Amino acid sequence: MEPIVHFRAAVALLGRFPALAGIDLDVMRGEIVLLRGPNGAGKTTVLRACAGLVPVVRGEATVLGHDLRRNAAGVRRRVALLGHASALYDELTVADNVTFWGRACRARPDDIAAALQLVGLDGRLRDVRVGRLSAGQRRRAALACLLARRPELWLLDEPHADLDHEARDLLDRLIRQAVDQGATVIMSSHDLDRALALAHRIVTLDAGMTADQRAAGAGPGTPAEALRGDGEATSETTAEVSHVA
Amino acid sequence: MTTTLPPRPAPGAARDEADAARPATTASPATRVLGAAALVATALLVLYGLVISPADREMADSVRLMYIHVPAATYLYVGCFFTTVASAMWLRRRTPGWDALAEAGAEIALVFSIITLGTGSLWGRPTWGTYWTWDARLTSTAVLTAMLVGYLALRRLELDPAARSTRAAVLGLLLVPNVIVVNRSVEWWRSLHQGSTLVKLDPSIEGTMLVALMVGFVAFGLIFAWLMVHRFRIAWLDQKADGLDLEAALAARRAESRAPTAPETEVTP
Amino acid sequence: MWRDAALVAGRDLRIEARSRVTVHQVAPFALLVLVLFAFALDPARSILERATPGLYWITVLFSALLALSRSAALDETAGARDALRLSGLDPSGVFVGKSLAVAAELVVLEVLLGVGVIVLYGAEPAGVGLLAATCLAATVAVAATGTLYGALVSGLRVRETLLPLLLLPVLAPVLIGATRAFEAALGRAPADGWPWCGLLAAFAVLYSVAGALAYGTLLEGS
Amino acid sequence: MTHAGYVAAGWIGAGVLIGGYAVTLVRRGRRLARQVPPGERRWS
Repeated sequence: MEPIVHFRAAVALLGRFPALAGIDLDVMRGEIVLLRGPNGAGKTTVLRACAGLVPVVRGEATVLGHDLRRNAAGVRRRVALLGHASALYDELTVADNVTFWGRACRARPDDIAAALQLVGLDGRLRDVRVGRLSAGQRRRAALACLLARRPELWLLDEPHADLDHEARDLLDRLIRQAVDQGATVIMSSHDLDRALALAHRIVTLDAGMTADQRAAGAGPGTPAEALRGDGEATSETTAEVSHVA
Repeated sequence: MTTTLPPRPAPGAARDEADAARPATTASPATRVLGAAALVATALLVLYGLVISPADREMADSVRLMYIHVPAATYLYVGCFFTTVASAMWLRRRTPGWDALAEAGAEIALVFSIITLGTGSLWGRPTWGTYWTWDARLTSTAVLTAMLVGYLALRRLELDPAARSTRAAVLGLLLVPNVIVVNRSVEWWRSLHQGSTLVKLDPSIEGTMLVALMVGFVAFGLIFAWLMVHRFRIAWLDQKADGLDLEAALAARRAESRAPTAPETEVTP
Repeated sequence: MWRDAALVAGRDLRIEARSRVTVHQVAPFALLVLVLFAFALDPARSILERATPGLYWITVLFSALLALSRSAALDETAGARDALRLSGLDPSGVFVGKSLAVAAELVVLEVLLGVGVIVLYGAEPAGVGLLAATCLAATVAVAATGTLYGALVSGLRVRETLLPLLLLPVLAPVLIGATRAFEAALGRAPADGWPWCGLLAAFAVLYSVAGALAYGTLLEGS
Repeated sequence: MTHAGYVAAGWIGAGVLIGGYAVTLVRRGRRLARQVPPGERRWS
C-alpha cells in the first residue's frame, strides 16, 4: 500500500537554515505517528513540510501523491495543520472564526455546525469573542476549524498543550474517529502518556534527521511498559527516552 | 592548507603578486581597466567642463553644472532600469545573481539621484534665485529618491533572505512603472502653472559646450559601470558570506546530531 | 476568486464593525487634522478656501495609512499567514477582498471629511459628479496600493514607519490628480478635471492588477 | 567666472560623493572577500 507521506533524504530550508537535513520518513494511511525529539530537532518543520509550507530543496518528498519539490501548494487543500499560533481573529466570535475558515476551504455549512458541536463550542461560547476565551478554548476553536476541513492528513503540533483533562479525552476520541474513517495523523507532543497510548509508531528526530523509528504498542498496556518492553534500544537517545518515560 | 589555484591563463598584463594568491578583493583586471578609463574621462570632463567650454550668454558659468546634472539624471534612470529588469528576472528565474543586480542598481541610482538633486538646485539658485523651483524634472527626481530610499530600507530591514529577495523583487518590479507615472503626473501638474521650464534648462548648446556634455555622458557611463560591477560583487559576496552554501550548512546541521546537546529532559505531567 | 474576495471583505468589515477602530479613532483623527490645518494656516477665508482640495486629500491619505496598517496587521502573524496559504483561498481573492474592505472604510471617511470641509472651510460643493468619480477612483487606487505594500512590509518590526515611507512617494500622483480634479470641480471648471480623474482610474487599475498578481508571491515568499 | 561658488560646490560635491562611495565599495569588497573562500569569487 503506497505510503501517504514519503520522505527520502529530504532537505527543507527555513530561509537559509536546513531545518530538515536529509530526513527519511514513511507514513501509511490510517497510521498515527508520534514525532519525538529535542527542541529544534525539526518536529514542527516536518509537519509544516508535509503541509507544503516549507520548500523542500533536495531528496524525495511526496505527500498524498503530490511531489512537494514541484508543486507544494497542491497538497494543502487535503491536509490540516494545528499549530501553536492559531489563526483566529480576537475581535470575531467563535462562530464567525470557524465559519470563515470553514467556508475558506469550501466546507459545507452543516460540516461547520457539526465541527462546533463536536468540540463543544456550540453552546454559550458560540457567540463569545475569541479574544475573551481561555487558551484551552481557543485551542478547541482551532480544532473546530480543522474538523470543518475534514482533512485526509492531520498534522498536529503539540495538540494536547493548554487543554484540560476533558478536552484531551475529546481530542483523543476525535483522532481515533478520524483514523477509523481513513485519515492519517502525524503529531508531535510532550504529553507522553496520551501520545504513546495513541500512536502506532514513534519517530525520534534529531537535528533534522530521523534518529530512530519504533512501533509503539498501541494496545492497552501502560505506555512506560510498552516502551521498556521493546528491548532493542538501538541508539543512546532511545535508552534516554525509556529511562525518562 | 595550500589553496590549489585552478589553472588560469595569465592575462597579458604581468600580475606577479596576484598570481601568488587570489587577492581578497572585488577588483579584477577588468575593473582596473574600467577604473582607469573612468579616471581619464573624468579628467577630460573637468578640463572641458570647467576650462575649455565658454560661459553661457544668459546663465554665465552656472551652466557648467549641467555637465554633471544631465548625465547623472540619465544614469539614475539607467540604474532604476537595471533594478526593475533584474527584479523581473529574479521573480522568473529565482537565481541569486539577479537579486544582487537589483540591489546594486538601486543603491547606485540613489547616489546619482543625490547628485542630480544637488546640482539641480545649485543650478537653480543663481539662475532663478531659489534653490527649489518645483521644476517638473527636479520634483519627480525627489520623489524617485524617496522611492529608492524606501526600497533600500526594505532590503536592509527584512532579515529572512528568502522573504527579502521576493519582497524586494516585487517592489523593484514596480519601480520603473512608478517612476513613469510620477513623471507624467508631475510634468502635467507643472505644465498647468507655467510654460515648461525645459527650454531654460537646456539652452541651445553647441561647440565645446556640446563636447563637454558628451564627455560628461562618457565619464559618468564609465563611473556607473565601475560602481555597478563592484556593488554587484559585494552583493554576491554578501549572499555567500551570510549564508554558507547548502553543503556547509547541511554538514553543520548534521554535526549537531552526533553530539546531542542537553539530554532530553521531557517532563511528563 | 470573487467568492473568496467577498468572504475576506466580509471578514475584514465584520472585524471593523466589531472593533469600531475606524469609526471611533480614525474618523475623529481625520476631523482633528482639518482643525489643525486651520490652526496652522490662519482661518482667513482666502487661504483655507483655496487650499481646501489639497488639505482634504492630505487628510484622507494620512487616515488611509492608519486604516491600511490596521488591515495589514490582521494577516500579520505567522499563524495567519500559514492558515491563509493552507486555506485554499485564492491569493488574489484575498487581495481584492482586503482592498475592498479598506476602500469601503475610506469611502465612509471621505464622506465624513467632505461634510467636515464644507462646514469648517466653507467650501461649496459643485460638479458633484466629478467629485464622486474622483473619490471613487482615488479610494480604489489608495486601497489597492496600500494593501499590496502592506503585504510587502508584513512581519517586519518597523512596518508602521516603513509603510508610509514606501507608500507616500508612490501615491504622489494620486494626491496630485485628486487635488487637481477637486480644484476643477470646486472652481466650477469641471471640464479640465476629468483627465485627472482618468489618471486616477488608470492608477487604480494598474495597482489592482499588480496587487492581484503579486499578492500570492508575497504570501508564499517568507 | 561668475557663480564660481555654486559651480565649485556642485562639482566638488559630486566628486566627493562618488569618490567616497567608490572607496567604501572597495573597502567593503575587500572585507567581504576575505570572509569568502576563493572558490566563490568567480572573477579575479
